[in-house]
Amino acid sequence: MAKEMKPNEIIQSINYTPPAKPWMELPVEIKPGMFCWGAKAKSLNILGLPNARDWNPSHEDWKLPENWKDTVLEGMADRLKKYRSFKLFMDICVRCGACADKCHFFLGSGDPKNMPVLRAELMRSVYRRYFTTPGKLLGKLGGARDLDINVLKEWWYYFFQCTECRRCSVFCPYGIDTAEITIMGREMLNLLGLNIEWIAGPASACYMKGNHLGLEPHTIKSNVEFMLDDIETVTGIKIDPPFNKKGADILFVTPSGDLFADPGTYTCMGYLMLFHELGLNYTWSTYASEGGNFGFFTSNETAKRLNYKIYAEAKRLGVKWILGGECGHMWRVLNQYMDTWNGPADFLEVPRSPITGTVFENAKGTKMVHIAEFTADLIRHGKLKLDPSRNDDLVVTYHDSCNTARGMGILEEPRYIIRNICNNFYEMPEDTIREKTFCCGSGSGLNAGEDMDLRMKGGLARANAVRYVQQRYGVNMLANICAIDRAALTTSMNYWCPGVGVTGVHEMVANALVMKGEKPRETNLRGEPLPAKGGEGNV
Amino acid sequence: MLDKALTGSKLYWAWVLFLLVLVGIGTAAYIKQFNYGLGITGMSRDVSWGFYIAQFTFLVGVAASAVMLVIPYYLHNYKTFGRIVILGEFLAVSAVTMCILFIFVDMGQPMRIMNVVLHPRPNSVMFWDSLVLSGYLALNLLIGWANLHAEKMGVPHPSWTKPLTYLSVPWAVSIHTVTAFLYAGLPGRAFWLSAVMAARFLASAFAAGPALLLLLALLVRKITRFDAGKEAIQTLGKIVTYAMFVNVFLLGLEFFTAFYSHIPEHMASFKYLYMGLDGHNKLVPLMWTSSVLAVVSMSMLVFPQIRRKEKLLAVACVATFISLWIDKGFGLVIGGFIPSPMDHVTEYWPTGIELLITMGVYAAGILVLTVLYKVAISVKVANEYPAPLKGAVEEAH
Amino acid sequence: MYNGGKIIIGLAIFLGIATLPFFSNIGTAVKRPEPSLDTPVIKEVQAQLGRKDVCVEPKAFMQANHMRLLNEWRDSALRQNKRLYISSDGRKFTISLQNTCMHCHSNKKEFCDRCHNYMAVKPYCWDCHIAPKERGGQS
Amino acid sequence: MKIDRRQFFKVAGWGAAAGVTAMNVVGRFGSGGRAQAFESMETPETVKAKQFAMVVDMSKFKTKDDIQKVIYACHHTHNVPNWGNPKDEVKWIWTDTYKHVFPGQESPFLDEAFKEMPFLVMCNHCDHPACTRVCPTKATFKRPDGIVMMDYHRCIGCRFCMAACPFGARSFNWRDPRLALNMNDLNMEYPTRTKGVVEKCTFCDERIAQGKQPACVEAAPAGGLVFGDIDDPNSDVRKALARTYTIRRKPELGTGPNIYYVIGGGETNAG
Amino acid sequence: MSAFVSFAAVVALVLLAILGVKGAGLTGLFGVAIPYAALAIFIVGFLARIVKWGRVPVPFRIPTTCGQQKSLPWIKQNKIENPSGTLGVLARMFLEVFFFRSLFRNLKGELREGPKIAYGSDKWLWMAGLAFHWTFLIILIRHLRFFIFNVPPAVGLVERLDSFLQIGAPLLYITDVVFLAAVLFLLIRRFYIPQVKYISLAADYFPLFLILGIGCSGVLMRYFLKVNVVGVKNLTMGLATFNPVVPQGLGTIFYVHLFLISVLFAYFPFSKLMHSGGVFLSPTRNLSNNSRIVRHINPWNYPVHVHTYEEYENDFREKMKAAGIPVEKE
Repeated sequence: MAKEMKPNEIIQSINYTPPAKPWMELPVEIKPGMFCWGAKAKSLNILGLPNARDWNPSHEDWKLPENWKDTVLEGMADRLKKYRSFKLFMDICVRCGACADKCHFFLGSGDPKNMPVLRAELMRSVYRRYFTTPGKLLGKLGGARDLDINVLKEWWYYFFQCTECRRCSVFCPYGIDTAEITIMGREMLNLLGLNIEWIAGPASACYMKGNHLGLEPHTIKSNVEFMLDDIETVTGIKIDPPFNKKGADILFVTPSGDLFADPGTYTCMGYLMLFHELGLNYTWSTYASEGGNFGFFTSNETAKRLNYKIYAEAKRLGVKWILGGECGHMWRVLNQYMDTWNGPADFLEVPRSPITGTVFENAKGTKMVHIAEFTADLIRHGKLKLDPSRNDDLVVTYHDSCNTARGMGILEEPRYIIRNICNNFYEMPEDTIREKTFCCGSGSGLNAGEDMDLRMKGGLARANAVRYVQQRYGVNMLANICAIDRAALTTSMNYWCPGVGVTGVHEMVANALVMKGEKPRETNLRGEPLPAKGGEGNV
Repeated sequence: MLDKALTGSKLYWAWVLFLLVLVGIGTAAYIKQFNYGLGITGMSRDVSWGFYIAQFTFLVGVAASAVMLVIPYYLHNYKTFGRIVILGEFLAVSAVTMCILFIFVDMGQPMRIMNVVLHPRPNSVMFWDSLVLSGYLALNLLIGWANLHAEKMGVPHPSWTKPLTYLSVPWAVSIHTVTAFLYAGLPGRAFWLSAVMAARFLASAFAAGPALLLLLALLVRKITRFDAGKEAIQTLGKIVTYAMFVNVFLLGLEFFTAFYSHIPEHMASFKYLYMGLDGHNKLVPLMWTSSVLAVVSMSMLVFPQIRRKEKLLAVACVATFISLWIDKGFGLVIGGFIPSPMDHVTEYWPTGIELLITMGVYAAGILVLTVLYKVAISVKVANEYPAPLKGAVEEAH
Repeated sequence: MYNGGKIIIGLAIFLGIATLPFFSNIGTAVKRPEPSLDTPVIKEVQAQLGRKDVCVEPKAFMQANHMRLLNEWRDSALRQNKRLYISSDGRKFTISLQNTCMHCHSNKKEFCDRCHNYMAVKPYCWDCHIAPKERGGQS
Repeated sequence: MKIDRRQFFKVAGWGAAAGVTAMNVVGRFGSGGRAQAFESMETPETVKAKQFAMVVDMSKFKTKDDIQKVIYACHHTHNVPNWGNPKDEVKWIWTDTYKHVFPGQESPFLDEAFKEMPFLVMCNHCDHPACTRVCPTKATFKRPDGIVMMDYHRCIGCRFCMAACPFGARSFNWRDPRLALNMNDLNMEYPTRTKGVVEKCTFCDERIAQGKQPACVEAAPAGGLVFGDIDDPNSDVRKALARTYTIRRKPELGTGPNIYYVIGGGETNAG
Repeated sequence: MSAFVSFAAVVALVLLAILGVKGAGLTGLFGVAIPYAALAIFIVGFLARIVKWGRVPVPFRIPTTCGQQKSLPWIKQNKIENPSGTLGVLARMFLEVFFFRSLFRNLKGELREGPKIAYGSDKWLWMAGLAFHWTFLIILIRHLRFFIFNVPPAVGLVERLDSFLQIGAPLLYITDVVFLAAVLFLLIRRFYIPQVKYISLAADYFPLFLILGIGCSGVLMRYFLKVNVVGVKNLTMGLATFNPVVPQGLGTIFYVHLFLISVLFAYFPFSKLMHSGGVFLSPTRNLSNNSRIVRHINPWNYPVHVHTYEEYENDFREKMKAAGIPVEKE
């Protein structure tokens, strides 16, 4: 792995003025620290994806099949017939440039090919050459170019430098969504086995074992039991959560990241405590133990295959409806794709909160409710006893995940919860939150270790906004509702604005939650002492 | 930043809608005037300028008053005004907008308005007035917007606004001086033919403008989270006090010159305004109202104890404003035409249509002010109170 | 087609707008207006000069430029007090819309209005200038 | 052929330079066919002067009718509307009493008949007119022959000139003047005005160009109105001024009015 | 380079029209045949392009949500930016098409000392875009007077308002000035803003130069060079009534103007200008975010290989039993 860049090195390297040389003549340079390892043969084989072999992107030879060009072009032709978005977005861009400085990778790297428009042009240029008359006739003058190995490498390099966050799409006058183009680009690359291991590995694990981390059923249970011990230490309450329980009302699905590593595990403890306090008749599943979907970063088909388990498990267990935990791309998939892929979920009931009686009309098709919706409803109805002062040591700001913001629109629910569970809440600058929120820099399967430079560059924009509120209001905690965020932002905060921690909203909920029969709490879930009661908060 | 004006509470939208309705009514009235001719107003061959030009004259003063914030803040580094200097600048933008609209509705041939640019006569004061007014509009909009934009970005004010700000100081003086010259340079109009005209204009402007600004600052504090600050308001109060006294002093000079010299044509208009002439006295009650209010305001303002009580200060400012509005937005212009150069007395009173159009222009100006203030205050408040912004949750209820 | 209904409605609207001119003229008899030169004065001048094209400037020029000529005329007469126009063929004319132009073209309706109506142009000349009295009263 | 296109292409100020250049390059592509010279000159019969002036001798007007004739001649010639009310009133020449024509100069002991005597008043065509000074568009301007001219095409109706004129000589078209004109009794050789412009006496500039005297002068009794070049010592005006004592309206304002009034009627030996 | 080629292409088109009309006298070709052909290409091409897009399915609901979703009843939904019904979508599309809603949001990111990325609103593109498109529309409407015999009063009203300011004769249209200024701005920003310059293709410069050429030739024709406008309408009415006539002596500038317009029309369906039709079809804007409420069908949905629970339990049955997790088959 390459020597990581220091923050000031990154800052100094940023230059938004493009080079003199036209981009088509600028050969791609696969820079260490800016890419992830290639997908291993093993992973691709498990998923049954083509051209499975071990390869190294930094080597000259990518071990491609003879007819790789035809494969790509056929793949493109196929997708142009299947996705109106793809076809349309190839055709109607006017290159106004409004998207250029909206991309966190461009803001953090200055690489002109990270401007969304240019990222799309990487593919459009090939599209024009092979699929449009002017492109065929005019060639380079018509913005067209041949598909050769360098172009292919450029695609790979830059389509795995896009986190599919859709921020550019918010500003585009025609709604051109570079994520759609990246998704198509990655599909075509996958036809040649050109995935990255950080995606292919988790996807294959998820396929076989039910979750990205490859946690086997007993491991899931024992991981949860560790958390239960911790919960008991903090609250004195012993919780016994059900697994694969038939006849439960609700199936709970959350990203497996919450089961595995800090600070996600604290969020997971939050779920456990909340459900226990409510006396909810629910169940975990070890089979559908993954809300997230790295298949989505591979291909539509793979995503569908991974997503299958959720409805299948709900059917098997005979639950009434499904509750989903805090996760970003998980919710993009659940909101926009799941029902189309694997629906209809007619064996489930329209979700109804057993506690408040609220019917979640907005989920009457998929029968799947976001936990922020669920908890907000509880708080609204006064069903939770909360002591926000337990979070008084926190000065909180909230990060909207790209997917829940721009692929769903869940903006107010988490804020409503936060306002009820803590006393010090500050918003980041308005151009960096809600639908204009910045990606953590590591989404869409890019949160590996080897592409740290890329991730830190991509995380600059988000971290910079956090730093602003950190310096101004002493913000020390970044709340979010995304497992990738919890992992990626922890790194990014340490790098760009040390002193800011990362938390899931439900960790804070659990800390504020006054449970029946609990012992006086002395520490929060992380084992840190609670702020002195009645003392002046550091407002 | 403009998007800030597109989101707001129900009250905000109701207010905007209300103003739009008034603008609509004013526009309809204007179309009627456009088709009928200016004969639909109360103006006549003898009183050939009326309410429109009088309002224009008054509002130039309001616009010029922004300089009373700019000078202390930028020239004397008086930081207290840092928070409200933008309110002054945007008030100027709104006032100049109204000025331009009032001139427009007063034109007999509005479609030829560009002739002023296409066939300029540089020795016409009106040509200069159009130049300085549009320049002042551009200056304030540019400076105000750019600095606000920088504040929103959280970066220092762009350096190019600095020289423009300095330029805006003499420019503000010039708009009112030039407007005074519209009147002060006319032979045969003894009432206006006075060397202190420009000085009087400025003095009244620096009383009326800051008085309005002070009231606006209080209003803004009441309905938004933006507080101009006690000290800023007190300083404004002081400015109003000084300016009002200077203004009345200058008016006194006019009286002395006219009546001690006892030259008939110099006395005539004063007589008409305050006592009536040849049995014509339509404006007398108004002028005395103005005088009484002037006395009331001065006797309140002069005592710091009263001034320090914001409610009383507000009352004094209302009195100041109304007094000066009558004096300049009515008496000064109409008075100059009565008696006519041939010593006839033709009285003037605005007609319904004229008042509706005036209302429409004011509504348009207030709309501009509302939008600009909404943007400015949203930016300032967002900068100062990033804590739990009212979300959609509260709004739904 | 997918979402065919909506797309076809959209396309129909597009087609309607794009071909609007073709439809809007159905049933109207379109003829190029022929401004009439049939006035006694013009006849007389034509006879005198022994040619058809007798206006202050050649017909082709006047067709394209009369409005500009009038604009120049008014400035010349009113602002410079130059009221005598010397045409390109050396003839002299008093500069006056009302007294020179309309003296010959005493048939405003058959002359000016024909083209102006055809082109949907409403010049504001007649706000002030008095049109000649013709059959059918005032214009 | 003389090419003087500058005159033609003086359009609108904007883009003039670019326009002219472009036109010189592609000038032949218009359908005018040929480049056209614009040439105009003064009419040879134009009455010339350095400063026109008029002497008004009210003593020559014996009857009211004499005065009415003058007013009618002017107003009819110029299609001046008769509104019949002071609010919309438009007038180029009219009468008023001594007190109003010469305000400040009346004495309490003035002869009753004199007090009531009408004086014809009109634009004074001043040497230093306040109205032209203030006009922002040059719609009113002083011609080289001294006439204070009105260009109705250019007037924007701001009425600054009305405020500036110390003689009340200017009228504004508060409404469409044609509503107050007998459309069957118009002077077909003179335009009307449109609403929203200012108008006034122009010393019959259109008649001067034809070598004629102003309409009022023609209609007045002999010697009642004398018109001519005040710069020319041999002109009728100068002769009339030499003959008798005359006064002007408000000379103290320095505008230099060029209408002279014979007061008292009798000839005196001035000096 | 691509800018120069585009410029040269437009110049060549102008020269072509001049040579064709003035040199070769091909007025019939340039006055009738080419315009008809261009219009035919435009209409057929436009329809074909839309149909081509229309034939591609929209497998998934992928609206870009720019506001609060429909959620609990007490949370205020942003019905326009995150519509859950047709009305909201219509409103969203209306704002997008007529007021360029998305571009209105435009920001400019700057890297400052600190380091600090500062965001400022940047509405110039939005303003110029609005000015350009709206004036273009008004100009098109105005031109209807050449194509409709009895000019509708609405067109007359638009024209009167547009020429409200009495400048020159014929009267200056305000939109002409704004239009040219906007086109120039859009062109200049392509040269001036480094990023935009970097991404610009010939396909970006060419239409701008072409439209500028159309604007300039129109302005030259109306205000400076002058043509016999009655003759022009004679020709255009001939076109509109399928009764083509080619009047004599129309002036080459007219043919230049008409030819450039024809080129624009013919070029339109093959170019990025199709964004005008495409924006209506954009799936990130014209779909409601109701995919959790209503099932959306993917027409080409096909069965895929899955890893069933059965297979899963087979893999882990013993471990599950040992951990006390219930299993289907003991």
